[in-house]
Amino acid sequence: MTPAALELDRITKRFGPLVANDAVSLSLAQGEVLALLGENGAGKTTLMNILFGHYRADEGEVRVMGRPLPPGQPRAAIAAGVGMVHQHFTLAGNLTVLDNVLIGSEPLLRLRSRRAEARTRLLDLAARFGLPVDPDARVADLSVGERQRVEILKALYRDARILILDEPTAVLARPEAERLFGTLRGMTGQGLSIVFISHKLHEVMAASDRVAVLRAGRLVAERRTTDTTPAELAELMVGRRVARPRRAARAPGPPVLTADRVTVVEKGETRLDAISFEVREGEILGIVGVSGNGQATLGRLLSGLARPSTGALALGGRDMARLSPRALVREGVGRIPEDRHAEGAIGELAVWENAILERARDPAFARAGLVRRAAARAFAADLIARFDIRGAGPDTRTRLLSGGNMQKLILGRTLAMNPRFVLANQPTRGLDEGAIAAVHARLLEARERGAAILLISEELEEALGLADRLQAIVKGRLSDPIPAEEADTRRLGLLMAGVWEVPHAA
Amino acid sequence: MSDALDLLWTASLWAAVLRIATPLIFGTLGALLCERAGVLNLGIEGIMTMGAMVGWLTVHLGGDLWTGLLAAALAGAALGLLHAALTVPLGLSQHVSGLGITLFGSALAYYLYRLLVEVGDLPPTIEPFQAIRVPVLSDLPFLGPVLFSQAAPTYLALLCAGVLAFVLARTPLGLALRMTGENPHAVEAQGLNPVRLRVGAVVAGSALMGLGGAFLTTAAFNSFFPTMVQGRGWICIALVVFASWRPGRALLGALLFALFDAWQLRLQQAVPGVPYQLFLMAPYLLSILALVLVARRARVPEALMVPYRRGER
Amino acid sequence: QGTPPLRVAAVHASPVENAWNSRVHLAFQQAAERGLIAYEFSEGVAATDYPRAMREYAESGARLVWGESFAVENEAREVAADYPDTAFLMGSSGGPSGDNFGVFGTRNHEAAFLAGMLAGAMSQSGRFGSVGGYPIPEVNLLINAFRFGVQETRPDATFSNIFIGAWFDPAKAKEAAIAQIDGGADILFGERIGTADGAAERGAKAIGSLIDYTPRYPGTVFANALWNYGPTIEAIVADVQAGNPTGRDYTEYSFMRHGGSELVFVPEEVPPEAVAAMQAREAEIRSGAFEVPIDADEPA
Amino acid sequence: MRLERRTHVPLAAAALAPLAAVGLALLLAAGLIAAAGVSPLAAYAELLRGALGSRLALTETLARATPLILTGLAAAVAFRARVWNIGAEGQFYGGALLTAWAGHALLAGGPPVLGVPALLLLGMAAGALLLLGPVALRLSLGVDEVVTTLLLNFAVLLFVGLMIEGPLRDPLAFGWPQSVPVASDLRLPDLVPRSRLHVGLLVALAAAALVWAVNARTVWGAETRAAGLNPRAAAFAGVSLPRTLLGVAALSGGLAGLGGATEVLGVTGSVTTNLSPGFGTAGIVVAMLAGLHPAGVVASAVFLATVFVGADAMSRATEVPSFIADVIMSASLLAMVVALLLVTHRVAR
Ligand SMILES: Nc1ncnc2c1ncn2[C@@H]1O[C@H](COP(=O)(O)OP(=O)(O)OP(=O)(O)O)[C@@H](O)[C@H]1O
Ligand SMILES: Nc1ncnc2c1ncn2[C@@H]1O[C@H](COP(=O)(O)OP(=O)(O)OP(=O)(O)O)[C@@H](O)[C@H]1O
Ligand SMILES: [Mg+2]
Ligand SMILES: [Mg+2]
Repeated sequence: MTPAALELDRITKRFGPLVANDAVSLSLAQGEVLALLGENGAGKTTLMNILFGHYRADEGEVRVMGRPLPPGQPRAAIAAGVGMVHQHFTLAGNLTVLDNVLIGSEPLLRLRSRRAEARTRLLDLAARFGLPVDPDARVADLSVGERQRVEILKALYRDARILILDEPTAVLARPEAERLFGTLRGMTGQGLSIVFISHKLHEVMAASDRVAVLRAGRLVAERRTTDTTPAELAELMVGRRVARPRRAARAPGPPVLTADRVTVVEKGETRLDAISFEVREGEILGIVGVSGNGQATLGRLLSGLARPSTGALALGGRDMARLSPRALVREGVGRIPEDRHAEGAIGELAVWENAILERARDPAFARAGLVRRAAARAFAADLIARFDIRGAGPDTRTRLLSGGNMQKLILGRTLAMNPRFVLANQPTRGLDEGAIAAVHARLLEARERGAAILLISEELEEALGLADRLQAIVKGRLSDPIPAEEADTRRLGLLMAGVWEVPHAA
Repeated sequence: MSDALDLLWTASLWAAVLRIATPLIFGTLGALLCERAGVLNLGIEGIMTMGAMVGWLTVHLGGDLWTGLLAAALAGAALGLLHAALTVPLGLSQHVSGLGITLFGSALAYYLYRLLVEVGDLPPTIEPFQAIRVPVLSDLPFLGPVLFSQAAPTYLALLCAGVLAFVLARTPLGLALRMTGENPHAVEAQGLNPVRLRVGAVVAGSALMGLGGAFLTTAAFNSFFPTMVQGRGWICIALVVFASWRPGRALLGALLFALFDAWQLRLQQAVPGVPYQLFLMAPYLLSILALVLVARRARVPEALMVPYRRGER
Repeated sequence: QGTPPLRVAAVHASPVENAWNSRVHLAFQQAAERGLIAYEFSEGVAATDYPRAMREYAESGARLVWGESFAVENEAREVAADYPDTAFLMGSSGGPSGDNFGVFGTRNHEAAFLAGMLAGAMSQSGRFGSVGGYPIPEVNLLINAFRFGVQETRPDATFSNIFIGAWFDPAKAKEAAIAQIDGGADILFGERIGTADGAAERGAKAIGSLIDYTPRYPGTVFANALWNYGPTIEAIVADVQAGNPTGRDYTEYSFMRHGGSELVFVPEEVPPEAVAAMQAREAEIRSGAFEVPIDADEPA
Repeated sequence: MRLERRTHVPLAAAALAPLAAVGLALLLAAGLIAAAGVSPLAAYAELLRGALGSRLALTETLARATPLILTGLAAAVAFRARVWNIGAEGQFYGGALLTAWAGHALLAGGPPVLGVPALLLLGMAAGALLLLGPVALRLSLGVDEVVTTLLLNFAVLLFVGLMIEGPLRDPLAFGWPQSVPVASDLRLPDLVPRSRLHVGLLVALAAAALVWAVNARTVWGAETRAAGLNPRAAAFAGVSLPRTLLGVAALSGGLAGLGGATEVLGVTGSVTTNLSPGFGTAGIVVAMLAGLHPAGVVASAVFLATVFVGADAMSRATEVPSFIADVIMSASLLAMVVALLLVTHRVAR
């Protein structure tokens, strides 16, 4: 028998009192695809960071092709054929694709970079694995999907035999994700072994050979993919049965928010092109699409950070186009931003400070320009209790919250004010099943209460599960709405590809 | 006023521009190298002072001029190592460390100078670098005096600009340094050590700053005086931004600043009666103006001033 | 022999390399060597620290505190008033105050004037330059005296002046000198060190101020308007020892007739007729028949 | 090797670390002092005496700390919002100049109860304006304020020279360029009679208390912190970046200007171009040493003033070149930042 491509032997890693990995042993056969599952904070990234040499394990050993890997040295891991695509991309936005791929691949003291050769080789690899890129593009100008390709190419360029992908699809839309897995499949055909981390069970089911489940740092189960079901995996992960809540039928009320032929031009580019939609009371309107088609601008528009160049935007019949974020919040608009770290919360601030950030000047939390700290703390404590925000008190630094709990905090502060309109932009990105279920439940509650909700999602499952009606966004334009009952993944996939004038797949 | 403009066409002016620019070129390249790797080095003023003192002292004590420059570079590198040690592995505030190094470097330089050198009526002198006279070329009209009659360190400065531009743009090391200033995590993920790269860049950059200081005492003048660096280091910090962190433009910026300076010295004669402060102010105000004009195109290294701590979130 | 040396403490605002301070520093050191005084000093004292330094010396028992109160006149006078038993001698542009606050001015302008006379006779171009630090009275009156001297022998002279805005930037002073030479000047009055370097590089001539620069720049500096601080020191030490009030103006000890200033020049480099005329003037100055005008306005 | 944040800070370490830092700096300087042929022990006895050993020493130390507190606060306020104000020196001079002018020409003869506060406010206004420009340039055009404020220091100082040699020159002064004097009844009274310690110290302490209150208690203070820590998230939450940052600029520049105003009103009575021995730059050091906390600013300003005044006196009392004062101060500073880091972090494998 050939040695396993990769063996993790009783890896233990502690951060202070926290045991992030507890004697985890795993192996990966050559050409195998292993999915690593677990709740947020289960220790998946930590384990992979140890494997790649970012961290040093407190105990245990990593072996690649039977040879022990010196700990704490990414260079050694790379030399042994390990490549890693990080959860948070490690790219330099100001540099070109070629620069990002080339770094570290040549002897540092070589007198001149062999850029021409490198470019040829990169284009070769790109063609061979179906990962097209422009070597001279600045990374900051690339879409998320393209950046991911660059990350994978970086690993392949270094001759990776074992590829680790930490939540590679967290930021990809379904078709992109499917293409990625197609590519990965092709790679295993060429002898690569792959470990990927995902919270999306359908992906795990579709793409992996085997599944390993981490819970609170421990390896709790290993299954052949063919021998398990999504439901079992969800239960293994969380330790209890979880299911996403279902949308109950509800008759919508009058329109709350309407956009009529709104165009947004930013930096000379038309980001939104005469889009029209309306969101009604007690209704969720889903906007689906591949990332980079104008979702971000739509999010900014409805958050008060972008202005329409032409067209009308009305909230409860009144013009809302010129309202500032604060004014919107006062008018009962709740906003859940796309990126919780970049926009949703400020990591260095306490939970209570983030809880009132949007409403800092609201009389409930401020008097005569002074912060009403007691009131704010009480509010935060209330959110923590009501929205089941774990591992935090009002004075905890927000940075210390896990992604799911941070999202619950944002959701909580948004929904606590009983908004009449809610913008939910990728509300479950990167969250585990349990957290997703909780977020969905909250959104549906708000809908039940009569809030009008605009859901922007790249997650078809989510959009189909939550939305009453759906529109696709493609190149800044919106398709006509279709009722959820008439939608399925295939139809949505076509819509997202820009094929709008198809007859109903009845 | 046409007098004022006529001055711009004199070889005298342009020759002065290169001389005045030389310490600025060294300093700016040094600061640029540090910043490209992500470290702001406000220690420059003290490092240049130390370089000026050590360079001069080495020659005074019997070393030759090039040994003096080497010693100045080493002194700069030593202070750079201190700055790097504080700001890179320890991740301390680059502002505090830098300003602390400026204080420390200057004070130590003055102190050591007092201990080691007997000052009589006038501070002792050394035989400084002389302008090089290239047979035919130095006699060319205009170009001769401007380009072919400078002291050797001026050519070294120009060479450094070219080398640094080349290294940054064309070599694997340059790429690694730039990447370290953009995203040190990306560097680490590719198996390189961003801490070492940053330390190396700061040490090398500080060595260049030391050379800039030494130019003042071994070429522009032949004695050392306390406070003689006169804020040139701060100008270099400004020039780096003006140059959008590019060596080519740093060279240009230093020359431009020197042009303002050389020009105002001549304007003070050509246009008497205007308060001299207005002339002295011109280089600073014009630099701000120039900055406003280039600001939109400037691209700050993303990880500049962001400490890199391994395995921290 | 009988009297113990007088304890003198000097507070130099600049490092003692500054030409002006160095003259004082040197004179004190020489007085100390002769056993007249015991000398201690602080240098590079910032304006805000200056009064404290004066107080510390006064409290530590110095009999004479020397300094330069230019930028801290009011405060320096307050300090002196608080220590009536200590004598204070301050370089100042103002007058004395009280019994113990004496002042002195820098008056090597007579020598600068005489140097100007020589320069006027020597220049080919008729254009004269000067390099100064800042336009303060002590600097202005020197440059102006130089110009008056030039005009004696060269009525059609034209002048230029550059202030470099620093006391210590010899590289810049040198550039300022070069700029003026390239602009047509062939003799420069160097208030700042660095001027003669520029002249030397361009083959022009320069005049030194305060210090004898000729040994350092042979062939370039042909004359120096020297300032000798010894006479001033002797005068005040005598007053202190004798118990006389020291709140008076010691400026006169900087004048030529007291040996406080003199012109030294290189005879071989100067036309003999010019020397004769200059020496005639010098005699008049020493005798009091001629007074070199004191003009402290900023030279154009 | 890496640094880990301590979960709890041992009290002993927190107390001992600063002492250890100063000890280290003194050890280094001891070598230099010995090289000058002076006994370090005797020298350090003089240092202590010079900084704290007499009425003169104490009042001088506090007087020197006064402007440092204000420029330190200026830096702390700005840096907290990530406004890199390196121009406190220029703002200090701006405040000083306007105060001197107004105290001579505008408000002289009026009632001091109104005049003095008005002068302090004018000083603040001048400092504020000098920082508002660079911050406005950053907001509108993206011009880096490190550089503009840095360059403005030089320009402002030259401008001060221009004014005090020209229109604002005191015709009655002794010839050295010096601004017109502030009317004597508008000067800040002494806090301790026959010393240079003036009421400006109370102004500085009040400013520190106020900055603390603003930072910790007001909505605006919270918003500036948010804007500094994460401008995108702050903007999303509705914090207006222009408004907060311009406010920060006004406050920061104002505090530096106030430093200049109090120095003029309390100490010198007029402006010269050597009014400040780098108070602005030292303020940055003070602020960072204090971890940007207003109370810390007061402590670190007093600390730096103590070290400096003591070392300065020591150099006079012994025959050590006076540059030793700056050597000791800067070495203490560098050692201190390391010590403070080791209080909050520990070195892990
Ligand atoms: N550098 C660190 N210092 C301290 N604690 C850490 C560090 N890195 C991770 N942790 C903690 O270790 C635990 C595991 O984190 P890890 O990032 O491995 O989780 P994960 O399974 O990847 O979660 P997610 O699905 O959210 O990515 C978490 O509780 C996290 O807070
Ligand atoms: N082989 C080389 N030898 C010397 N200098 C070189 C070489 N190759 C490139 N350079 C210089 O390096 C510089 C590239 O680096 P830098 O970032 O300073 O400028 P740049 O990218 O050309 O700027 P711009 O975008 O304004 O053109 C070029 O200006 C060029 O002058
Ligand atoms: Mg993870
Ligand atoms: Mg380029």
